[in-house]
Amino acid sequence: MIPVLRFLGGICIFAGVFFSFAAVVAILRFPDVYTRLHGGTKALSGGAVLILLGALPYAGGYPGAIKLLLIAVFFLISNPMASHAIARACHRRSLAERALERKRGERG
Amino acid sequence: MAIMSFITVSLLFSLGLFTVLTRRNAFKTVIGLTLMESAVLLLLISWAYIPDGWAPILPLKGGGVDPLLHAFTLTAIVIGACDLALAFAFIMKLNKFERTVDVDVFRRLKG
Amino acid sequence: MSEPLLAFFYFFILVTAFVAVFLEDLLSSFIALSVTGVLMATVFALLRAPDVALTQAIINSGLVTSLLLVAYSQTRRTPLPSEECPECPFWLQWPSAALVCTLFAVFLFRGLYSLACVRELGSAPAHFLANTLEETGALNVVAAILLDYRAFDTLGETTVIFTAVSGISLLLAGGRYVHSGRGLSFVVKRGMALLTPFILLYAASILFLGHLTPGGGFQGGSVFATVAILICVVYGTSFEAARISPKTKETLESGGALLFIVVGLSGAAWGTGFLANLSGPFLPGTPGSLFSGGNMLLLNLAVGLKVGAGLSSIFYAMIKILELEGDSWQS
Amino acid sequence: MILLALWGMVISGMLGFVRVVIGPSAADRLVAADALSVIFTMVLVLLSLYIETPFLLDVALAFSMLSFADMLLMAKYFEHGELYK
Repeated sequence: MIPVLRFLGGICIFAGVFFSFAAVVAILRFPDVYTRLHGGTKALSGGAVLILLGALPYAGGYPGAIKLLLIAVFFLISNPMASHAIARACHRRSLAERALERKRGERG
Repeated sequence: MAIMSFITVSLLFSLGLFTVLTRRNAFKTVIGLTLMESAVLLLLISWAYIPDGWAPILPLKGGGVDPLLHAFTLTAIVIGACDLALAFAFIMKLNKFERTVDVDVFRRLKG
Repeated sequence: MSEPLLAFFYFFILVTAFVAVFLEDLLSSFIALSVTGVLMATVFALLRAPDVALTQAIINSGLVTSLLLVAYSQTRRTPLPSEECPECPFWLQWPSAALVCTLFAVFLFRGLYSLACVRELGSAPAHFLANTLEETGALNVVAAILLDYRAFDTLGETTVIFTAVSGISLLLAGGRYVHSGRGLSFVVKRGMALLTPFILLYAASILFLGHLTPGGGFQGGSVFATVAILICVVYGTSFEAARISPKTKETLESGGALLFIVVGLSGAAWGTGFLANLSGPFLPGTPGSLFSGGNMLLLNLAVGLKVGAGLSSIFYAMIKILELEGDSWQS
Repeated sequence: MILLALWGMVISGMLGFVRVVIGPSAADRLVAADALSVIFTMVLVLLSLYIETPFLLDVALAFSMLSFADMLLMAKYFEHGELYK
């Protein structure tokens, strides 16, 4: 049972690493902020949760496994919140800067 | 391994020193101080490491690393954070009078 | 122990430090600096120092960033004039500094190289590793050193924190608080309401299990301070001032100091000395349970109260407006 | 095997840091920092499996919480230009 679980866990971990790598490539290659945010956060959340689930058989006993599950649940709640806050901040900031530019253009 | 740590520590410390000497922005000076502090912490921890040692939490599964230096480093980190806060308070207070963060302008402190 | 991994981490630390120094945009150098701190924490973890790694990760990513951002947003930065200094020729500026720093690095490495030898434990660390369980009843040797063998040092350290808090309050006295309830968006507010109890519970577990696992008073107190800062940022200052008033923070901080002193004096009253643990009035308990390690639980609580209240009142002193006019869109 | 995954995550971190360096605007750097915080939490988790020290999961949990706090602070600064409102 344990070797099978470890094999499945290894597959999960490598899938997670692949997703994280894809997310980083998206951050590097996509053209503007919002697409980068889109590529980065979703793939990275999925990859992180996959890695945490795959690490369960390797954790060595249930205290470690519970901590891993806690990290996974925390990620599932907090990561979308953080990316929402960042996206909103980028949007508001660009709106404010555009308004400032327009005011400057009217003045001079 | 020890040689690698020593090279990193000396490079990191002199990079912090270079920042403190040449940058005119006060925040950059604080960044340089932080880098120098990190170099010292890295030196202590890499000096505490013993090959094939385990983390100093009982029960040990073998030989342990040096716990005394870990305690010193812990104290140093907390005091470093207080230092940093005090430095920021000084920058904010000076900025209230001079309206800039240029260290070259803060000449009035000269006695 | 994987040497190539450690070498790569060292290289990465140097790269991030270089970027933090030489990037023009300050916000980006703050991000690079926090990456440097995280990498330091990872290297500490790789070098088998989980306590130090926990402290570095907490202090670096919670407190230093918030203090940096507050100080950065509270300062007015008129652009620096880059005129040539007449009495200071070009070669006396960064080339000579680079020369001095290179020489310094070479000599520092030479001095450290002469230290390199086969490391063995000294007598005092070997004694700590062998006898901590009998002499203190704690499992975490670092916490035992901080709170039992060298508890007087910890008292001095809390005094340093107290001095920093009073110095900052003195320096930034006379400002005006802005009471505002704007905060962040609705999603973040509701999500924080879901997450805050868990973060607080985890901080309490770091604090109270400090003698069994990595953690302790400093780390738990720093997480408490970060939660207070986060509440202030997410819900606005008026909410934070209503829930956790500065008066409460003062009381908590003084209460922590008082608890430390009382625990110390109880050992003196027993007749064995200031801050005596198992030789004093405290019981060892069963090793591995919550109530073990004598007075360590009480001392962790005292240090945690002191650090948490102290660091959050530092933040509260720094968010005061020092000058009334001025726009906030400078960057 | 864990070591291989660890190398993969560390190299992802290095590539993500490239965006912090070259990012044309501060918003790009913020996005890259958000990604880097997740990646380094994963590095800590895999490291704790690799050196068989379960206490390091504590470090990973604390770091995931505090990097989330970090991101909220930076987003607030970026949105309003200050932290105190």
